[in-house]
Amino acid sequence: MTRGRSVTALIGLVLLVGGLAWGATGLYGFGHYHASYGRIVAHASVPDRSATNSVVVTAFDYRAFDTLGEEFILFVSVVGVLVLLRRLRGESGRDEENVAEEDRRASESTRWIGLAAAGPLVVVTVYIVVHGQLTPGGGFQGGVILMSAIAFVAVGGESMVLLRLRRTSRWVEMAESAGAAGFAMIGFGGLIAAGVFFQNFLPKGTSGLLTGGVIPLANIAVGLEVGGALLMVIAELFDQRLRGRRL
Amino acid sequence: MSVYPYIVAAWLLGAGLYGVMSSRNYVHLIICLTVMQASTYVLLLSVGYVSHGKAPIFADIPTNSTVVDPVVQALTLTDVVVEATVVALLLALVVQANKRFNTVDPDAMTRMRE
Amino acid sequence: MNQLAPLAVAVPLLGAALLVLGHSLVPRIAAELLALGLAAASTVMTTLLLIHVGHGLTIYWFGGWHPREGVAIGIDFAVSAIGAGLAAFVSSLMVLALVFSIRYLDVRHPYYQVMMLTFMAGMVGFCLSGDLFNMFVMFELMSVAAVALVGYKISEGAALEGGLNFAVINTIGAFLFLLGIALIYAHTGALNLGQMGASLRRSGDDRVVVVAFTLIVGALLIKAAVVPFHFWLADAYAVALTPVCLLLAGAMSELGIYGVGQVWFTAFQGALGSHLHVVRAILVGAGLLTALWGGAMALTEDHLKRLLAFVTISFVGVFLIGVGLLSEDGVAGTAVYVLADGFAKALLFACVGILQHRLGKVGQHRLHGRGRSMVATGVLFTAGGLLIATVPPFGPFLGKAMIDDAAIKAGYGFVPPLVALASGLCGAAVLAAGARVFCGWGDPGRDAPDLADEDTEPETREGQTRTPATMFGPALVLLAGAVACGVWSGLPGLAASAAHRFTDFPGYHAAVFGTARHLGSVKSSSPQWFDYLYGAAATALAIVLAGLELWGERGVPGWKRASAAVAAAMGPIRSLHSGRVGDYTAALALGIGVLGVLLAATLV
Amino acid sequence: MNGLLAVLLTLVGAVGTLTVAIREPVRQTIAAGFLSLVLALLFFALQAPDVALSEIVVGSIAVPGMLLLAIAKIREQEQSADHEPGEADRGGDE
Repeated sequence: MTRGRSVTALIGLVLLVGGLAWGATGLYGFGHYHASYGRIVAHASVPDRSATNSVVVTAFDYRAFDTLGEEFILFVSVVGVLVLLRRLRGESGRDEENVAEEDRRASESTRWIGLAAAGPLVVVTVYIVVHGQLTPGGGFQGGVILMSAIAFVAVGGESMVLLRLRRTSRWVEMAESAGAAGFAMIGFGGLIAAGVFFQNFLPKGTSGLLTGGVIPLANIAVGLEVGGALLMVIAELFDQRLRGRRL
Repeated sequence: MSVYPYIVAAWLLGAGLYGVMSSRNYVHLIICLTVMQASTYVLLLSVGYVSHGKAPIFADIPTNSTVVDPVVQALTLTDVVVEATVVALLLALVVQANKRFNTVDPDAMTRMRE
Repeated sequence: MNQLAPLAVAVPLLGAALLVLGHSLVPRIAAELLALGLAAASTVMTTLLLIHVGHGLTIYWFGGWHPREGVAIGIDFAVSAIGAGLAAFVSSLMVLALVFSIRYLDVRHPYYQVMMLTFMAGMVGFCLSGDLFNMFVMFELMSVAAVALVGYKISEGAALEGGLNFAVINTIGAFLFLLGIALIYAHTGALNLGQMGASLRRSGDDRVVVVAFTLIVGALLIKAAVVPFHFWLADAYAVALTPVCLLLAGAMSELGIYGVGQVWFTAFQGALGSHLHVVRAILVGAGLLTALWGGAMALTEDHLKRLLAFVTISFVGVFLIGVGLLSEDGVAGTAVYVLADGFAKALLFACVGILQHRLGKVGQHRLHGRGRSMVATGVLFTAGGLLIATVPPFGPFLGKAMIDDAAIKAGYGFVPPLVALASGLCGAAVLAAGARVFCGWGDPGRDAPDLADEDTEPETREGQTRTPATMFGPALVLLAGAVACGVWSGLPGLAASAAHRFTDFPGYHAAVFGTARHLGSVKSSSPQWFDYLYGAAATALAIVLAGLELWGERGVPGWKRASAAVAAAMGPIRSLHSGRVGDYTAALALGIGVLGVLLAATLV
Repeated sequence: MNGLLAVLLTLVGAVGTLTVAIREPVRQTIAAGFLSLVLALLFFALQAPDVALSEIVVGSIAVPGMLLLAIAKIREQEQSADHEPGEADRGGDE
């Protein structure tokens, strides 16, 4: 750091950290939250939606529009990554030798271990996604676990699987954008069926998996979107590794 | 002691910010940003905490129990997604910048000016 | 009619997702037309909303979650005339930008269109939202899209550097915003701006409110690029594709200022209203500093896009003065000024885009005299320069006159001459650049060859002999817009009534929580004689300074020494724009810290 | 506030500081993953299991994965830059 930056940084840090601490300590003590918003939402989620997980109800129903924005933040960042990592003229491609070399790295046995780990993870994913409105978890967490399931296979199979993935990334991309579009469609569904954007248009049910109105649908859409998005990013970054390797 | 979480949040902000200012490696800088983001998680969740409150999930507890605020948790969920997107975008930019400049040092990438 | 509020955001988003879904089926031309159609649809919807809203406020509760027991449990769009007007302006700029980019080589369909649509949806959502956290989400949505759009030209190092600086600084801004939201949510128990305002009105000020206000306003000022948070803007706007610049400079910077006004008049006014004069002094001071800093930097800049970026910064300063007066008149003036000036800046960027298309360069000394054959573009560029120098009686003049009057009313008689000086500096920078490029006046290439050009790659198949209609047309429309803002006599009245609504918290709260309340009528001011004087003076200053820039060394004795002294004085300021993100972050931390200390001093 | 929360908060602060202090990218990535883990424990203690689950999967799996891939790419680039100095991969779009 240059001297000027150090001095500025020091004063700035002291003021900012001190200021935040000073302001926050003016709040009620830790553990004394008392505002009505949280209480109303927490105790309304069961009567309103027969859904026991009020965090998921808040995210996907009371404040669904925030989540729509959030899904599209993810969506556009993946598009951004695709664009920023696009191949330029003169950039070496995914050569067959590279593929072969990467392939040799992965031994047969680790590949099978990866595949073996992936199976249970997929089951866990499905469980987490469909129980989102009832117990901790939901589309978001499930989506990331789905991504990591495939990453497990990738660790086992090293590049082979990811390369195949790159080749089939069209499908991943479609799943991802279908998830994003699906979540938006839930909003439109409310508009068409009930007259208000994001209004619930399915019965809230009584107990079990089919409760929470549109929330299970939202969970599935978000799971697709999140899993697909992270997979695209990982695959793109992996593809970068293979590119430009031309010693 | 009742303000300790707020102090930790302020500390994390400062630590991450110091890292960003002093960083000589963009990968390091990005990780420092995630540390700063941890400060927002800690602050959000601690302002919504209720002493002896339960998680706001009524699967196993009666519907009239005292629970912590679900709203801040929903906000934090959104925040976590933002973390992933910011890291992804910045890494993409850094990987490309490394191709152009052959460096990931933010202070060495000053080709716009002489 | 109320349904248009969510649709203006959701339709472009859904369209963007479907464009990626149907990726391989959609040829470029279809992607372009679809994006254009969606942007046009948003324009129509927001315009209809604007007409429908009139003097009132349209409230839309997502999911039908109306407030319970006076507590907002869902998210609302609270559409005011100012918000809807800004949204309509943003989406119409997007239509023009998309038309402008039809001839661009470099665009990757449909990803480019998808990013543009998402960018627009974020901006429109930000303008319409009545919920603080939702404003944050929309703010992030537009930032993420904008980062990718700024770093788009990955073959240029400068674009990547600009994108990185933009991303890091704005991400830090987002964290500060979120910390502020956490504090104010804890304090008021509300995310809805109306409910928050009511709660703050009851509780009054304390340190939580002051710190939360500092963090939230600081984050918005980072987005708006107010000195000392402005460093990223010059790096980013200089390298973005020209159609993206149209939107960045014409609309995104203004949104930060709009956000400041929105959170002040709805939420924080209630608690900090008793310290109004302090807040006003801080905001107007920061605005003046920004206006002059941007103007001075613009004059020293060779790279045309960087020059325009500094003009943008300078005008953000003027917007901040207008909103920072925290009065109805100030807001009305800013509304007119944002509209007119947004058109003028976008026009200038469009002209630079045309130059780049025809000649493949953006450094003014490199381009010296090479634009002689491009008469029409030269005329447009010069007109843009005169407009931003606030030549009476066109749009920017009218807006500035209204801000000046508001400043005088607030007792800030020193503001109008300083704003005129800033406008003069910006105008001079643009006019001198125009004279060099389009007329070949002044000394050719006396400066060292600029590095900027070596790094700037063509965005289109350059060396064209004629300007395509898809580029010239939008430029013409932008000029017409800027001119019309001044000529249309109904505008000040509309702006005044919109500002009346924007600043009226009891009315806002009543509308959000469902109790109707009628508003009295307002009368608007028209420019006074001295406003014409200031306008004329700024224009004259711009022309004289531009002349001195071009011929001062030969024609005016002593000018050489004077300009050398000014250049020496500007040296340290120029070197602050180092391009190093660490420096920018340090300046950011210091700026927020000082803002906080100044505000906290009001409590003692 | 109970002792568990105090310990976890202290741990979060310490690991956060450590993450900033480590300057070597791979080790730092591991520290960041560990920070996420500690954060997730804290969130469980703060009665936020949903957030904790997200933080584990994002902070300890997705983000470190991206970071490690990017670091590998950057290292490779540095190695190849030793062999052929100058700017690699210049050019317009395909």
